[in-house]
Amino acid sequence: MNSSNYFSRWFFGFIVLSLLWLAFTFPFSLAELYTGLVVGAFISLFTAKYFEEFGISSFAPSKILGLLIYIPIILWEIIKANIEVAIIVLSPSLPIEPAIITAKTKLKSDIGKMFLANSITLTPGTLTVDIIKDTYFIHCIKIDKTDERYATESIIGKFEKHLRRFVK
Amino acid sequence: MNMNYALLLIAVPLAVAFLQPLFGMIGKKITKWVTFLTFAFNFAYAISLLNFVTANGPQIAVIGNWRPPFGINLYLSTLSLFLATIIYFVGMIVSFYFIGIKDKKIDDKLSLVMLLVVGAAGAIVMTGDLFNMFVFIEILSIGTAILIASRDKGMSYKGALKYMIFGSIGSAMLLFAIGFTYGTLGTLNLAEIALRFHEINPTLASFIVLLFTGGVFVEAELFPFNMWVPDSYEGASPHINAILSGVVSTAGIYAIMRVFMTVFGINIGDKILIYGKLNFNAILIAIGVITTIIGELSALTQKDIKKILAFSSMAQMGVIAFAIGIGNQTALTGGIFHLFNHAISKALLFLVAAMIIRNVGSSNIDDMEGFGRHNKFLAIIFAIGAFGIIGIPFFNGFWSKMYIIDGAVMRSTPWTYFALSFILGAALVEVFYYFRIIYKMFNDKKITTKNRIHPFAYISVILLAIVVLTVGIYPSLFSNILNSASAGIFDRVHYITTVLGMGVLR
Amino acid sequence: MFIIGIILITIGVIFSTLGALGLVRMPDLYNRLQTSTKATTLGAFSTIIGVGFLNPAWLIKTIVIATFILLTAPISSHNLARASHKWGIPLSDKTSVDKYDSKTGKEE
Amino acid sequence: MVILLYLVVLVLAISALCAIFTKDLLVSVVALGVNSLIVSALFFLMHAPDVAITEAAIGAGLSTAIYVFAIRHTKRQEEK
Amino acid sequence: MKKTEFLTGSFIALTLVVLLGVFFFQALFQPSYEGKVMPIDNVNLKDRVSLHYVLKNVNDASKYLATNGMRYFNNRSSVPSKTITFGKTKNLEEGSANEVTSIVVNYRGFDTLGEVTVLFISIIGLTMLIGGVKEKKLRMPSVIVRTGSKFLFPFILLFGVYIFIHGHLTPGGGFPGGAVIASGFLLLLLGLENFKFNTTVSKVIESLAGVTFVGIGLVGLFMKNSFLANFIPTGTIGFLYSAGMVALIYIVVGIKVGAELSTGVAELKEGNKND
Amino acid sequence: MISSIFFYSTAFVLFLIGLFGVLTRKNIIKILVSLSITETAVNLFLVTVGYIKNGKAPILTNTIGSIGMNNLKFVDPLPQALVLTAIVIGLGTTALSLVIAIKLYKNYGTLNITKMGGKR
Amino acid sequence: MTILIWIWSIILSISIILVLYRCIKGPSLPDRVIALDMFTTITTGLLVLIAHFLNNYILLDVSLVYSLLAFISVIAIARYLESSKRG
Repeated sequence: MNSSNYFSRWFFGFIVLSLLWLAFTFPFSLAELYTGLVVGAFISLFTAKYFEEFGISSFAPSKILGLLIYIPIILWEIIKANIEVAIIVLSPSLPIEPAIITAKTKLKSDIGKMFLANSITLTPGTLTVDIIKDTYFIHCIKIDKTDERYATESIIGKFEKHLRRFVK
Repeated sequence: MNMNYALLLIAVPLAVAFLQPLFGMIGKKITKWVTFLTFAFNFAYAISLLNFVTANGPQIAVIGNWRPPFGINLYLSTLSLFLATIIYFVGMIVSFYFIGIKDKKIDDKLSLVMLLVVGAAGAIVMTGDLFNMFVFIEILSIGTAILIASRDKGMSYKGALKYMIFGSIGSAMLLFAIGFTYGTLGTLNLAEIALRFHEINPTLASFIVLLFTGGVFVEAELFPFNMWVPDSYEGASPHINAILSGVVSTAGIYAIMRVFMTVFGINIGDKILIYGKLNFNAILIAIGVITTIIGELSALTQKDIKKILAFSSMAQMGVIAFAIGIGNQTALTGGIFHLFNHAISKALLFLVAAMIIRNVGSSNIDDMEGFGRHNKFLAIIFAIGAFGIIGIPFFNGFWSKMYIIDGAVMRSTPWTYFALSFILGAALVEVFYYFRIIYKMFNDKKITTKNRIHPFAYISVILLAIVVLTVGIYPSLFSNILNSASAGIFDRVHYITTVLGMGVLR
Repeated sequence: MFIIGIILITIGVIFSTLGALGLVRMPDLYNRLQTSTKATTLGAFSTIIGVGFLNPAWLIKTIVIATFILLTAPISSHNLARASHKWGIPLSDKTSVDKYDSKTGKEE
Repeated sequence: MVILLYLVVLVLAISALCAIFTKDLLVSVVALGVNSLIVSALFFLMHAPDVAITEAAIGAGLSTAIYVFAIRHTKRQEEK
Repeated sequence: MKKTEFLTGSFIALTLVVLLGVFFFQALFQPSYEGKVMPIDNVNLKDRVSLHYVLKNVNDASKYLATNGMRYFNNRSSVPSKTITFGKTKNLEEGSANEVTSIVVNYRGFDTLGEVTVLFISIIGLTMLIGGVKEKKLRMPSVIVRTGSKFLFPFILLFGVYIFIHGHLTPGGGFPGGAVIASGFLLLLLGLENFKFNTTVSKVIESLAGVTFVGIGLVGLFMKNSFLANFIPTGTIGFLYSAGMVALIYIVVGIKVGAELSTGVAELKEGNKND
Repeated sequence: MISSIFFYSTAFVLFLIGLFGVLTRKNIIKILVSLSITETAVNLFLVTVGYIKNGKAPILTNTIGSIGMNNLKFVDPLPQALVLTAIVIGLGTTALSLVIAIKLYKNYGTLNITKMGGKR
Repeated sequence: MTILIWIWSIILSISIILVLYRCIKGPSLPDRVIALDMFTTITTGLLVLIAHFLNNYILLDVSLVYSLLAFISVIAIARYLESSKRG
């Protein structure tokens, strides 16, 4: 699990928390910067053990780029799926065919699984009920085939390949 | 003498209480000693302040350098410091007794809570700000609930829960009263409220008084809000009961006296009309009489010594409320004196009862039959305490009750005589049931005892008994303090000018 | 900026209401979770970002708020779905397959 | 805005009544959570952000959790 | 039999409640005599003592009161005051931009000390009484909840610290900040199956923070001759490093409240078999 | 904005609902919930005491700029300070009462206050 | 702008009414919890909107609290539910 040493994780936390502090106290001033650095270093000291999988290597440009690409993709998926669900809700006959199906992922790390599950949950129409090892149990509001391979491709596939750019 | 240093009376218990968990890690015994020493310091300091104040007149202490009515201030008059001295004295004795009893695991926390309860009671009698009083009343009531529950029996939790529920409703009503007061007058300082309370519309004013009643009657064990008394006293350990009746109800009665008489100005001179018909003095007298009658009659039917003492304590509160309701200076002097006597004698009675219960192994008075033969000393001390409460001549309760009767006769309306007859009748009932306990104790019967009693317990009880006897023989010991205390209650002008500065009334 | 903001807020408000409508109309708990919480999440998200567009100085903070919503909302709704399934809330009659049910026994 | 305000107060009253009259204690706690949340929003509307922030963190967050833990140690249904 | 008893009980309670409600509304809306009533919609800050808290001229007001006496109460607004500008006005008697904070911590700081004590005593009581209650284990959390709580915990902690450090500039302060920190620990308690909250450390932190609060007060007493008096320069209003001891006290309060509430929540969840 | 009569009425109604619950409910936790509602109502009342129509939140910011005797824009901050205290006190009370309720349940096996007879 | 405010508040009112309906009727406890969750999400958006109308930047802190903390109570109840028997 511990892919990076303590210092590296501490440094990651330090940078991220300091940046977040600057976002909290938006109109920039030097006093805020100093305070943010101190507070970030201090909190990161205690919480570094919770930054599994992260470290200095997380700041590699390819990973950040991956994250930046991923955000618009997930937003677009959310909007698309929301419109689909809106149509279902508004139609008087309520055309739903719910089912709980399984799908398999290739992601290894917990944090990757969490991001994937959250992405699935955020797109309406699909909802992660549980994860056992690498099997996702997904509740779908409208599904044609309950086949596992189909589900893996259609639901997980579209997020997974982008996610793998920045998490394992 | 710089009066701002009087804050140490409140700050030191708080600081020590915050440190108490650290002491608890070193050893449980240390926490008990620290508690005792803190009370001893407070007691000594309060006495020195009391001397100063009696000589030089009331003083104020300001907090944060903000002068009243803008900041919070302490009002150090003879009355407040006298009551604070009583409170710290009772706390000191009980914590000394507490050192003696066997160690339990929770003792470090218990001594912490005791420290905070007594400290908060001391703060209530000194503060000069309405909301600050509320905050400290909350500390007092939460701490008291913890103390009640600490015996870890079903009964004690029931008592604590009842107390919590009544306390919460009371504090909600108190907050409403604070809201109304602030909304109309725009201030929370007691002196400024006293100065301008007559400006409030009478309907609203009487409503504020009613709501305030709900808040403080819980602590003072007075009629509509005293349903918690029997359960809580029965559930709690007896030495905790000494704090309950000696400290908590003292603080509650002080709040009634100060806020009702000085601040709201409800006395014979200018009465507040409640919806145009009733006057509040009469209500207070009625409440006092009802509380006394209920207390004494229920005590008569009980077998459990803790419950008997609890109902008796409720009845004494009724007597004091009656004295406040009478409203002239003689009666009020008697009331304050009786508060003192009650605190000391009840603490004595509860501590002795604790020792007896520990010795006999039961709190039923039937099981105590023959205890006096076995341990004459304790039984005599119990008798001294009981005589003090009843008011046998040449014991302390006698003098205070004489003052109250004197005041009631001076008022001389048929309504007062009528009420007084009830109080006297109730006192007779009291004589009856106390003598029943004493008679049973000196009955001839073999008794087996279980536990040894620590010498510390004897020392604390003897100290209290000495105070009871001394005050009984020299009742004039405190007379100048008592007179200036009761005069301070009536002298609203002096109160206002002391707090707000001399030039205010120009 | 102003127009974008107003459009975003309108979208957000409408999606919130659609989510609420879904909450009322859907036959069983899981479908309600599906439509309601997530639609509302998008609603809140775009409302917040829309406000950020109306006052550009607020944009960074609104993005922070919206990000936190996106991070927290799915966790709670996932946990709720799992809990209800373990607790035994039935699925609606329309459900065709329930592969989770057989597995849960093995896990314990 | 005014409509919203009336509605908020309606929700407040209904959730309070629901908290008192339901048999299931957890439902009662949920209703209390809704109540806290809405009151917090009302504080916000009354220009009291400090109070709103405290009520949101304490009333709606911690309080609910404390109640849930307490119910977990006791019994969920109110007995007759 | 039972039912009628219940109905009568409810009826009596209802009557009582309705009566109290009538009193409320009569006291508020239908005053029958002359005199001040609760202001409805016409609240004027100039009638209230908080005028001086807002304008930060309490010292001037006390001087005015001492010289003019009763005239002050008739017209509070005659006290001299100056206009306070954000980011410009310097060295006021009290320097925090958030008026609520300035009242809570500075003008009425003693109340806050009492409030901290209330929380302290109730948590002490909680830890004392919870002894003998066994923990009821929660089921294994799913991967999502476990990872999610680990991931969010640092951010929640940072946000809590932000709230109490910025107590004098933005809404919030020590109490909500502490509650947010406690919520972070609550999340860990719920989300991680083997998370043990270290109550000993939190007790030490809590004690030291409490003593520091009283200690700040005592420093005021010895340096400025009054308990809880401000002994640090107040700076320019609206800046981070301003408001004197307000920020200091709020940091102490935040840490203390956070430690306390986390202890309380942890004890309530886990019970305490030993004591 | 809206008149403060509205808020006063809400607070009172909420208080009365809570009080009714305290008086009639038998279950301890239900009573505590009712007490929480009462506390909320009191807080609402206190905030309303300081509410001013068209006021502003009592925090000096860039957008408000400056404040003086002639442009008092704030609502009354003091009641809000009181409410902060009251909320925290309410939390402490609630936590302690709940622990007492748990212990009562352990001792008597029920949460109904009318069934808690006898000494244990 | 005023018209827009009216439209928005009417639409939001409808959604609040719908959620309230589910909160009252909700056959089982989780339904009500969903309603609680939804109330928090809607309120977060609403608070940001109100902060805009009051034109006060620092009020955003309150909705930040909502967005970070409100889900904890839902998780507490859900964790309770999944480790206890129904009934």
